[in-house]
Parts: sequence; C-alpha cells; structure tokens
Amino acid sequence: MSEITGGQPDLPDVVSGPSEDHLRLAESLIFASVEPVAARVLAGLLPEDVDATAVLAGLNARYAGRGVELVAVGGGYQFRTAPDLAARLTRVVSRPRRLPRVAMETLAIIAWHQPVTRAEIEEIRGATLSQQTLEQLLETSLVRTAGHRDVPGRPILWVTAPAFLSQFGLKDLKELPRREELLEEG
Amino acid sequence: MSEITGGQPDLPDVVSGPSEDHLRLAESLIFASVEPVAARVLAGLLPEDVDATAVLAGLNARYAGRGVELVAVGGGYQFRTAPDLAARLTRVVSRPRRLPRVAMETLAIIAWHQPVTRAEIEEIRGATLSQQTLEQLLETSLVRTAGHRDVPGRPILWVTAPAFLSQFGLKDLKELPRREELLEEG
Amino acid sequence: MSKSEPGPVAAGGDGDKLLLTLDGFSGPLDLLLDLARAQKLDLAQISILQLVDQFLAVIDGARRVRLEIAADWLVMAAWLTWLKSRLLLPKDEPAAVEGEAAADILAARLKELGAMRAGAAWLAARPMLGQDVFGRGAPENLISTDRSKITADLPMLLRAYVDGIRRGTVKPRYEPRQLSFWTVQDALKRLSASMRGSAGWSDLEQFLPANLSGRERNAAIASTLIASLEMARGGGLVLRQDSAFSPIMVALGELEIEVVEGETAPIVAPSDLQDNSEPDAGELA
Repeated sequence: MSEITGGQPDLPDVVSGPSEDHLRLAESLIFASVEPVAARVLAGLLPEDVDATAVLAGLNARYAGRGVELVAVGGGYQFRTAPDLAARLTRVVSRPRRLPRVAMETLAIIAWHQPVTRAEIEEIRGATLSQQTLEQLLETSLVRTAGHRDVPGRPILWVTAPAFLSQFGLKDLKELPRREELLEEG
Repeated sequence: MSEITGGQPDLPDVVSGPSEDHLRLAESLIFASVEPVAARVLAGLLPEDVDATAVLAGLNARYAGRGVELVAVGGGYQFRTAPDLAARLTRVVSRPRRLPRVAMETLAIIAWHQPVTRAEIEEIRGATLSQQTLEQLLETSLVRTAGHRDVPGRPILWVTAPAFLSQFGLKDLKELPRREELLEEG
Repeated sequence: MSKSEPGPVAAGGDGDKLLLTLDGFSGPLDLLLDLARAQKLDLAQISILQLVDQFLAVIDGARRVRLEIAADWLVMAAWLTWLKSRLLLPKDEPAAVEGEAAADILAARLKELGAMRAGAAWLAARPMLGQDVFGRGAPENLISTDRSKITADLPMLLRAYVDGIRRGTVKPRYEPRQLSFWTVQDALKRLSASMRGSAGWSDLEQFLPANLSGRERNAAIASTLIASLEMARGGGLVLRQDSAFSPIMVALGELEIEVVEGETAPIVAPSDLQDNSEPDAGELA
C-alpha cells in the first residue's frame, strides 16, 4: 500500500527523481485528458531536467494493484479500471427488442399448429419462409425442433420451447385461446 | 458517522480501515463514472456489513494531497484534479469560456431565489434578461425549468439543475451561504 | 422595451468618460448600486437623497453629450426625481411619508441586488469544474447492453397469428409482369411491313428493332425467326441458310404477305427490365 506523503506543491525540486509534485501533475494530467497522454506532452509541463518517463514509471508503480491502473495505450498513457474490477462493475442493461413481423407470425403459427413443418408454415402464411427468420426464432429460444415428420423428405418439425411459455406468461399451451375462437372474429 | 468535506485532507479517523478490496472497488467505480457516485450506489456493490461511508473516508484519505482528489459534490462523490494544479494543467487541457458577468448574476439569482420567474429575475437586476443569457445557462445545463407559477400568464419557473452543484463543487444547495452572510462580506 | 445592456453607443467617439461609464452597467439599478457602494460599504447606511442626486447628475451628463438614453434609465430618472421631491418635504407632511416608504423600497432593492452580486462573486470564487478543477477526461462506460430479450406479449402473438392466417387465405392476385421482350407478334408486324415490296435476299437480322443487346436482342432474334417461319409457312416468304450458324436470309415468296394489323408494341426501356427478383410474397397482401 502506498503511503500518503501529503503533497506539497511548492516543494523545491532539487531532486532529479520523480518528486511528489511531478507525480501529482502527471496524475492529474492523465486523469483529466480525453486522449491518452504521450510522454512528450507530459515532458512539456515538467521542468527540462526531469525525465517524463521516470515520472510515468513512478506513477505506474503507485497505481500498481489498485482499482485503477496506468496503462500504455495508443502512444500514450491512460488510467483504466483494473480488469478484475471491470468485470465486477459492468452493469448489464437489458434492452429488449421487437421481433420482425414475419418472425412474430411464424412464431404464432408454430404455437398454434405445432408440431409443424416449414412447408406447412409457408402454406399457412402463403409465403416462403426464409432460413434467417427461423434462425432468429431459434436464437430467442422461443422455438425448438422436435424430430422429423415421417414422410418423404423427412422434414423437420417445429414446436415452441419452454421459454415461449414464460415469455407470454402462460402456464401451459392449453392456455392459448383456441384457433377457432381467434379466427371467428377476424 | 464520518463525513467527507469537499476534498479536505483533514479527514476524520479511519477506523481499523476498510479492506483493500473494498477500497479498490470504490476507487474504480468512482473513477469510471461521469457523474458523482452516490454512497448508496457504492453500498449496493459492497457486502452488506461494510459501511460505504467508511470506505469513502478511507479512499478520501488515500487521495488526500494527491494530484487527483475525492470530493463530495451533488449528492455523490467524484474524483477531480487538485485546484492548485489548474494553472499548469490548462496549458494542455482545454477549458470552456467562463460565463459572462450577466449570466453569473442571473445564475446567482436563480440559485438563491429558486424557483423564480423571469420577471422576478428582471425585477431584482433592474434590467431586461436577454434570451442569450438564458440560453448560455441552459447550454451549460446549470439551470432548468420547473413548471409554472400558478398566477395569470403562468410564467415558467427556473431552478438550478444538478450540474450546478457539481460545477461549483457543492454537496447540496444548503451549502450556499445565506443572503445575509453574502452582504456581510461586502 | 430596452435592451438588457442599455449601452449608449457614441456616434462621435469623443472619448467621453461618462459614456464609457454608462456603457458598463447592465441597468439603472446596477449604476445605483455602484454609486451606493462608492458612498458607503454598508448598504443599510447610504443616503438615498445623495444617491438620487448622483444618479440624476450622471443622466444629465449623458444628456449634455447628447447620448441616446434607453427608456428604462429615463423611467428610473423620472421616478428618482419624484422621490427626491418627496424626500425634501418637511418630515410631517403626508407626502414625505410616501417618500420615505419609496426610499425604503429602493434601499431594499439595492440590498437584494448587492446580495446577488456577492452571490455571483461567491460562486465565481469556488473552484469550478472545467475551469479550475477537472473531472475524468475519458470516463469508462461500464455498461453492457443485453439485446437477447424480446418485447412481445400475448396480444401481440394473437394479432400476429390472425395476420399470418389472413395473409395465407387471401391469395395475392396474380399480376403478370409486363412483357418487355420483342414478341412474335411484334416481329410479324415489323417483318410483314418491311418485306412488302422488297427485292432480293436480306439478312433476317436487319429486321430486328434497333438498339437491343443481350437477352433482349436474343429474344428479338428468336421472335423474328419464328415470325419468318410463320410467314414462310403461308408462302409469303422464303428462307435460306447456306451453312450452320451462317446468317439466315429472307426473300419475298410467291404468295401475298398477309397484312398484320396494329401498331408495333413499344420496346420497354432496358432499365425497366433489370429488377427480376421476386417480390417478397409476404408483402403482397
């Protein structure tokens, strides 16, 4: 653990090594800069006889093992969150997205007609179904495949997955309104 | 309960000391954030039996006298460069133009009289308030509107925005001196 | 209304000090406060009467050098003149009481403005973020976005189902694409019109429409060949080809050419032909 030396900015810099004043200056400059600070930029703020690299080395040593570390990036130096803490501090923000219309319709058809083949979905919607749409649905874990239909070509059968029930707040599939009820209104 | 006063090194007793791990966590959390970090946000990341204020006090002590200091502003904690380094830093770090006198006076009137209408500001200053001045204050996010006064004409009410506290290094509006104290200073 | 900065701008520029002084104030109250401050540091002890005299002197001075004075300054001058007349009355006159009350109001306003000015100074003296102290220049974004969740509820699902079914049952009306190639019919018209009255053999390709290339030209060749065969079958034309892949030659036959009525169909511009992709069947409904 580093010891606090109670920085005295008006300390005369007789020593050629990194004085507390120089460390403070480097620290604040790198902290406040938008871009990584190159050694020569720091050197421009230090007295001529002070080696900027030595100051940076001193600063690096001071921050070693701390929550924030000095790292060399893009031709300069920047403070960065220590990697082990970055993982702990990263907050995951969930931004749900809407499914495209085709995917929603396909999902609905799978829900009410399961198990159903791709050709049947196409027949019901009266439009071809792209592989991309099926992949989108698979990614959401709302649908899954359930073997093949025993007909020539052995087409894959599609059914809803467990996540489907929780997504739509259903206890089981029987809670879905019956097809006839839906279509009479339409 | 220990309290942190804006970047003052003369901080109360750091009892038995918060653990290095908690200090690191607090350090990286506050370092990474654009906005001041509220103590309760830190508390949410610490184990339940750890006092966030004590960790903040420890962190404040660690940074006392350094080039970057922990300050209590706007209901939270933020790292800022030490004020004495400003002159040297501004040779490299760019800073926006200071607010003109009229804008500063208007800001003071809003700060001490809030919520206040434009007519009241004009009454106090004995001069019309230009749109430009209000825009300058809005641009810097120092003030905001807060509904209307319930009188004929329903004039807009002006108050200070959160950035006001952070800009002037204030913990809260109670830190503003009372009007009588202002006059005593002459 | 006057401007917030009623700085009278000198036209002559004779460098009058008064002009510059007036220019530096943001309003009459601002000048009054300055005059009061010059009189006494404690605003509670200033002489309003003296202040009024000083203010009126400044305004008079400005008038003498024919400065344009903004309206609110003149209003203040008029009010102060009235105030002065009341303050000069003997204390026991009722109008004098009125004057005292007005003087108190003026003093209170000056005090308030003084306080606010001190407040502005107090703020300005604090280490200001971005001026005297600096925050982290490159803050880190420790937020990662999870887009795996889906926004969809049961009503949306029901709707999608009904829409999907309806899409399947309403058969999209078949609309043939506009034929854009040179048809046999077109070729018949052109060939019959061109050949009538001609003598000798001609290359069949002479009867193609101009400016075609690629598939359109190939289609036109095929159509024209079929048209010529059709006409040859009726005896209107004779065809010959000397060897494989050599030009097909046509000449008038023994019988009359049947006249094909009608206008030649226009050739669709090639740009209209390029989009041959099938439209998304789902979008037809």
